[in-house]
Amino acid sequence: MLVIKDLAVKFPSRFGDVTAIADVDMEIRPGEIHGLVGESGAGKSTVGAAVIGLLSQPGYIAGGEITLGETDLRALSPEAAHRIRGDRISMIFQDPQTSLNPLMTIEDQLVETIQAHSDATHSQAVTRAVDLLEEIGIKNAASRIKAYPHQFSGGMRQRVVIALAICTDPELIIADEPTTALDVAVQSQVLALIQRLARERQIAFMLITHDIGVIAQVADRVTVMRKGRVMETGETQQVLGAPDHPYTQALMDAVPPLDVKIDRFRVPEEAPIAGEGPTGNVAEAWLLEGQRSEMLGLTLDHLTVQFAAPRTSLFRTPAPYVALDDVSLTVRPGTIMGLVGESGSGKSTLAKAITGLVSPTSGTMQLGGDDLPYGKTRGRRHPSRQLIQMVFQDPYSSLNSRHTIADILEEPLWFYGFVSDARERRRLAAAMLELVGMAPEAIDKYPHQFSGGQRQRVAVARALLARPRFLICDEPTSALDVSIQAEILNLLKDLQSTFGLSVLFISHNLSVVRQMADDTAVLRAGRIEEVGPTEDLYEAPQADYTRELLALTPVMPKAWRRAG
Amino acid sequence: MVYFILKRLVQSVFVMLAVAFLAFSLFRFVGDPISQMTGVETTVADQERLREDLGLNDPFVVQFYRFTTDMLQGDFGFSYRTRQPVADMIADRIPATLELGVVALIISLIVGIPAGVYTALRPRGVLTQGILLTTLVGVSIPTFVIGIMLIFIFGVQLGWLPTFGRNGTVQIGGWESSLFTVQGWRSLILPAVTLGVYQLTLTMRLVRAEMMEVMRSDYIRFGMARGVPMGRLHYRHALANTMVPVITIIGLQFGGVIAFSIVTESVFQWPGMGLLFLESIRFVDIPVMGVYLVVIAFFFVLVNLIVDLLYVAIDPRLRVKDL
Amino acid sequence: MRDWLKRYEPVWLFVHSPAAIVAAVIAIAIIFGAVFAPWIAQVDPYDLSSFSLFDGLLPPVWEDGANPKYLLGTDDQGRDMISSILYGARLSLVIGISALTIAAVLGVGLGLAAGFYGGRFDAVVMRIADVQLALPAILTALLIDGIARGVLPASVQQDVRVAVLTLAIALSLWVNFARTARASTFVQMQKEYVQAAIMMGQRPVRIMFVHILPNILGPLLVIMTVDLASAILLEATLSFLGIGLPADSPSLGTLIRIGMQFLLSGEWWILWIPTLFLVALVVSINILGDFLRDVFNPRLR
Amino acid sequence: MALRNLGTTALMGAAFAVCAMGASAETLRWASTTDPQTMDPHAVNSAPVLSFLNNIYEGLVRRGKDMSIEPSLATSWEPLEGENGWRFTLREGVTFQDGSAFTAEDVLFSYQRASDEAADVRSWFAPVTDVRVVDEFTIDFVTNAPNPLFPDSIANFMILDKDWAEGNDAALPARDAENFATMNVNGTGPFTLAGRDPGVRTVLVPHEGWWDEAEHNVTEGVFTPIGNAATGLAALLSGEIDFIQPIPLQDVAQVEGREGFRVLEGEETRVIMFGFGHEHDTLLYSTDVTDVNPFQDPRVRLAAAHALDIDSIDRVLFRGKIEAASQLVPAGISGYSEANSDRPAYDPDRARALLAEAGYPDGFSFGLKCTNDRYINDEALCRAAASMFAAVGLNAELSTGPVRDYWPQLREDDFDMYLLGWSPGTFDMEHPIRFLMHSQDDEARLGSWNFGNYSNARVDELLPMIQQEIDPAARQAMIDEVVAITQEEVAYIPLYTQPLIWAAKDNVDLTQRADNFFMLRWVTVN
Repeated sequence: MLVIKDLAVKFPSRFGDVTAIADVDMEIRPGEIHGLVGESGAGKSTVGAAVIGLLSQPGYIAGGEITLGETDLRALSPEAAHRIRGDRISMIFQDPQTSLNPLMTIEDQLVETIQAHSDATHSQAVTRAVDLLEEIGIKNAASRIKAYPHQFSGGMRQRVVIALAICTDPELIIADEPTTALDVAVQSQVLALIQRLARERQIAFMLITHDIGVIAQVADRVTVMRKGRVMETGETQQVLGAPDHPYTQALMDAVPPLDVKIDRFRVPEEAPIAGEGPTGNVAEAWLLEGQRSEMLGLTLDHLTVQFAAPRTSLFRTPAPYVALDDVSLTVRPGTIMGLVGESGSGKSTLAKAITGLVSPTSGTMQLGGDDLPYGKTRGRRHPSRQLIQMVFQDPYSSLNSRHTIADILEEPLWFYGFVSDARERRRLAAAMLELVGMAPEAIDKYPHQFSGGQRQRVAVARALLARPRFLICDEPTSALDVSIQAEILNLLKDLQSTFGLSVLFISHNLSVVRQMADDTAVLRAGRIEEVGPTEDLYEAPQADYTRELLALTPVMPKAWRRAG
Repeated sequence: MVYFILKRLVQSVFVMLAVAFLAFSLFRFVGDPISQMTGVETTVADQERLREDLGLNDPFVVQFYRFTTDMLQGDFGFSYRTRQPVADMIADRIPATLELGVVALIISLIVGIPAGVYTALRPRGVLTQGILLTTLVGVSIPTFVIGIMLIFIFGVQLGWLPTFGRNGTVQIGGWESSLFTVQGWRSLILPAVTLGVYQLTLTMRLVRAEMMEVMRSDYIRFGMARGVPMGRLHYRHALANTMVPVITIIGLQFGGVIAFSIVTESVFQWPGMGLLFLESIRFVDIPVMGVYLVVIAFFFVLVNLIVDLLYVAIDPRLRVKDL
Repeated sequence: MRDWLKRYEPVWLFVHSPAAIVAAVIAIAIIFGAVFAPWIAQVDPYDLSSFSLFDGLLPPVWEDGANPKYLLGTDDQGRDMISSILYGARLSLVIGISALTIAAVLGVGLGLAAGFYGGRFDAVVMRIADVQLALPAILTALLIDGIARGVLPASVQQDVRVAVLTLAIALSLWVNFARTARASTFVQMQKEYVQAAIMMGQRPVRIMFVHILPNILGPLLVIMTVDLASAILLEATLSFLGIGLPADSPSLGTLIRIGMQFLLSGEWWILWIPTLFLVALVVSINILGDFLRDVFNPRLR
Repeated sequence: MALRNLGTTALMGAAFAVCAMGASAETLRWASTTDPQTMDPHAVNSAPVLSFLNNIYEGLVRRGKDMSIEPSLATSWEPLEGENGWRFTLREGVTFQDGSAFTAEDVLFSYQRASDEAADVRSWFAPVTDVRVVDEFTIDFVTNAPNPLFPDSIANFMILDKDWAEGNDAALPARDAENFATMNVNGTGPFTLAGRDPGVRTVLVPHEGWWDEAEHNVTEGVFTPIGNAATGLAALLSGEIDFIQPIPLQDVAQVEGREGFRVLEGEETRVIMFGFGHEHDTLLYSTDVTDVNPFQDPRVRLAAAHALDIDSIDRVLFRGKIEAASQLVPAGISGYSEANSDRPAYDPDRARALLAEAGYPDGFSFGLKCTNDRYINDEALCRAAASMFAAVGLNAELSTGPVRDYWPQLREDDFDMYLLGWSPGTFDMEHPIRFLMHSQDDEARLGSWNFGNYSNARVDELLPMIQQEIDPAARQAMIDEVVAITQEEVAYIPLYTQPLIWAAKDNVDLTQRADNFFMLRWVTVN
């Protein structure tokens, strides 16, 4: 039984002590899965780190009590605290890729943990480890235990991490975003495993995540945090279904529903409205003036992309890795085509093929009727380089951190020769900023001075300044918090409809695609499983794979959602 | 794996040919060998005849073609100075340089790695600042000054160690080694320390940087969360992962060891290839200089290959393909 | 003033680390002394008529038999040690910095291109780097020295010695820059802002130098300081091996070489004063280099 | 300052180390800066090689401790009647180190080997036209002209055993790849080779069957080259070696200051001088006088001579160890001209006056070329001289370089004034006249080192007469005339004779000879 009473954690910095979290209260009974949800920067990971005593330097616990059973964790000496770690409290991290030591076999890492907290001999530890792996669902564990971490898939590796966490049957496990890095199918299996362990072994779980769907599906009780403070806590159904704190309500509204299409997200009041303001419509006018009459669709038929696998022997040339296999797809002009698939399905390769970063091995591409050459043979001044623009996934790496916003936005203007006069370019760039909902004065700042959402707005502004006719959005919001995601999606919807852009919207999140796309295609291992109008696909999926995806996506039960 | 080695070998042949060509084509500017080979009273006519006999008047391309074809057949030519076959001269000197280089490298590893680990784990400690400063001073003093200082302190003042030369060597089937006798080790210590100081600082700073990097990785934090004993975490987990990048850099630094060995050998009169190379420069002994360079290039390429293989051996991700 | 200091983090970190301050003071003092040597130094050691042989081998002022005119004594030629050191440091710094700039331009250029184009071009650049690494610095210096002597007319040779030495040192340092630039460029190539630039159809040269280069300056800057120290040391080693600068225009390295001859003959100061001076210069540069690496390395913060 | 006493404390530690070394009975360990390149007596005509091989091989005649010629394998020699040349009667009962007997055949064979094109020493036999074996122990050398100095000039002509050489196909010195004679020896001398590791260690042991009685008690001689001067000195002071030649000038005081060690100081026969480009009609390196070569005017050359203050150079650079030189050989060498033994005094005013008189009141700039690794303190000397020249207006632009590039540059006339050191091979005044003063004449192999091509008809005329003059008084008169002419015309500026400084442990007695040859047979270790 974990009890936390008005816990406070502070981080000294050159501006004096920054309070990361304050007066946090929480109780987790054995066998209970307690969700801790909030947007990035809410301080949820800090709570977990404080409990297990792994606060990153130079943070320190400024106040409050943490008791596990009868032991007051704060009173423990560093050595005693270290002994408890792994024995009574364990932790699971987000990315299975980096949680395991690449140079040691699974067996070594399991055995060392078991032997750290019990006087089991090596052979006893090994047999115990094998049983554990079998228990969490790894087939022929006896042989697989000798393998190295890189020889397991993402899901498998997370299972091994869980085995490591439970091998000393702890009372409490702190899971920090355990399934965020996993695909939908694997995510549900891991969540099911966590539920089974909580029930059978009476382990208390602190499940830290930003995904409200996961909370809805698994958590018994939930605590909602914002900016280091607890907003609300209680039974999951009560907190999510009928939130009494406005922030929780706003959070729930921002979650794109899977089962029904809503035209616009209800966005919390303080979010800036797109398009208003005097200079905003200057940009709008400039874009409309540049818009040629017809809208451009995109047609791909029998597109195949293969990558040569690295040669390992002189004689046999290894079979090439097939990224896209005979893909045919049409984006009707002026519409949004959704492209859904799990990681490794080839979504990004398709985007790179269209934009010329990757050259297909066979098949043809047409943009609004004219032939679109492969990347290799497409000249640097080919019109498609201006007509097709792209918005990337990671806001932190899609803008050059050493250039000012002015440099970034003005680049397409002078490169495509739209505006030659420097002052004019600057005025237009500032106007575009306002069009995407940002203050024009931001033009002289650097990317690192903005939040993720703001940077994504700058990326959209940059794309628009090229006066594109076809926009590719590759997972534009998956790196953002739910509330910010809602704003960006609304922005994209408005811009698409105002300027009649044809859009290819790529995402692994089915709910988001349902809200955005007119038609949707489902991609799996480089092959199109199913394509069709979005509503038909979601309501009556033809392919089994689509059905399975829809079933596995964690989503809030319909009954909990407020009317309308 | 076999393909990887073959590819590297082909590349290394090119490197060695390039080194040979570069060195050979520039030797013409390094001075006139004939004036060194002949005495004071030798007449100009005799000197011209000797130049003709040695084929120095042939066009450059012919000389280079002859140099490479001879070398490929194992005929390394003879030294202008001592008339000895260059192959024997260099072969006699290889053990001295190799043993010196390897012992220096080992010293730098034995002292460098623990120091690197210590300074990484206690970044703010007083001892850490002390170690960092002294090694920094060590690498700021030119190698030859360090050499002479060691000679005077340990050789002349205290008289514990010999001041020059390589004695106490034992002949083991063509390889003259000084590793098997006390006297051999006594004459090896000072030059190895002088050569090692530079390497030691490099290794220590490298290990420190990599170790601090690894200590921030997720699998170390997960290890902490699992209550794995700190000692095991530092050495079994962190140090092993630190070694992977460090090994490649040390491989590259071996080139530096060879370069600095020239200075160290000339200060300690250590009969290695470096000293031979220096004497052949003074005497413009072109065949010896040419072969020395190719041999050094060969060692360098060999070390690179070994480092790459070590890399694969240590890192299972490269060695074991997915199941 | 306080908040400006706070806002710009590297400056704040500098003010709070004593080692960096001391190192910076020493480095600036030496560089100041070197740059203004003609005005500070009593005697111009390069002008043979400005000193005389009779003042040779005078000990520093705190030893007996010293001449107060020469605070730190004189060398075998009668040159005032302080002036020789200042002029020597000036020459060493000129050689060091110019060699470094050449190495940086050559190395970063090749490294960037190798990272950007990858594949065959990258393999060729790396093999060239191997060849350069296989040639010890002394040989590079010797060969360039030989070429200059063979190619250039006799009269020009003397004052071209400095250029020859600089080129030789630069050639043995560019590989570090190339390897680091290449590694950092590979990292940046995965970043989406580079892919966006490529998709726009921008010229590779602009992508490399306007987009990628500003983002890889951090690690290069650190190499710059560390290699400045090794450039100065290399000059000293080359002059020990008899290939460095002539004795009448001494650099720090030449002063140390001359000093070596007097190591045992009692005139200890001819060797140890320039050596201690060199150590102070090199150590302070290295400490600043470490400081810069910590400041510019985002992960360390 | 700890570092300071590093150099000056007494060596209790080192003395103790000597016993610890466990020196076996009378082993002498000695070192020098260069290792003899080869063991073949005829392959290379260079001082380090000939000096070392003089311990193993012997010539018909040899030089005593005072450099005088004394009988060796030849007991006596007289000029031939009726034709030019000399008859040598050989010593009987002499055996080579491999036991075979020494006869005239061996001398003839050695002559043919040494005068062959492959031998670098063939220039000694330029005057010889024929060699005839008269009987088993007499042999005649016929010369193209009367040659009073011939016996002196072949002191280093060493005799090989004919059968041994031909048996091991070493009939000629190695042309390219080494042959048997490069690494093995078979001489008649006091010592033979016990071990040879080129560039590392060479060991000599006494030759039992030596014809002369041994003055030495050395049972084993171990030679190791040490390139770095400071390391060599450390080796001596740490007791690892017993004797080293030479030690740096500035360390003399140190070694003398330590008990257990002593320094042998003498004058080497090498004279250091400045030479001019007599034949150059313009200055190469001058920035102000480019149409004419002022040094062609003897007054300018004399001015340069007066500008140099040898005493201060001696006091500061050489710590009082050098002797000023008036001509191209040091005093005491046969042919030294007592009559012209005073040199131009240090007189800067007279120098400025002479320059003004010659039309250069405020002097001019010129290029001074020197070596930096050939003679003792060569670079320091040139810097000192340049500053003295500058004092009188002669602005020297100094360029120093390693000796490996020096001779080719001088041969291409790439200088205005140059530094040169000359040690007379035959230890007679005729040698420098033949190589430095006679005008360049390639066929006759004369004036080959006269880089500035100084030429004076009278000097050229007198040389052959000096070479053939039997009567010493007449010969000396002619030499005095040549020296007077060259001094008056300032062909060269002789500066000083180079000091010869060896250092050894107290318990080693050895003899220092002016030609810097180290004879192991005069060493006693007690």
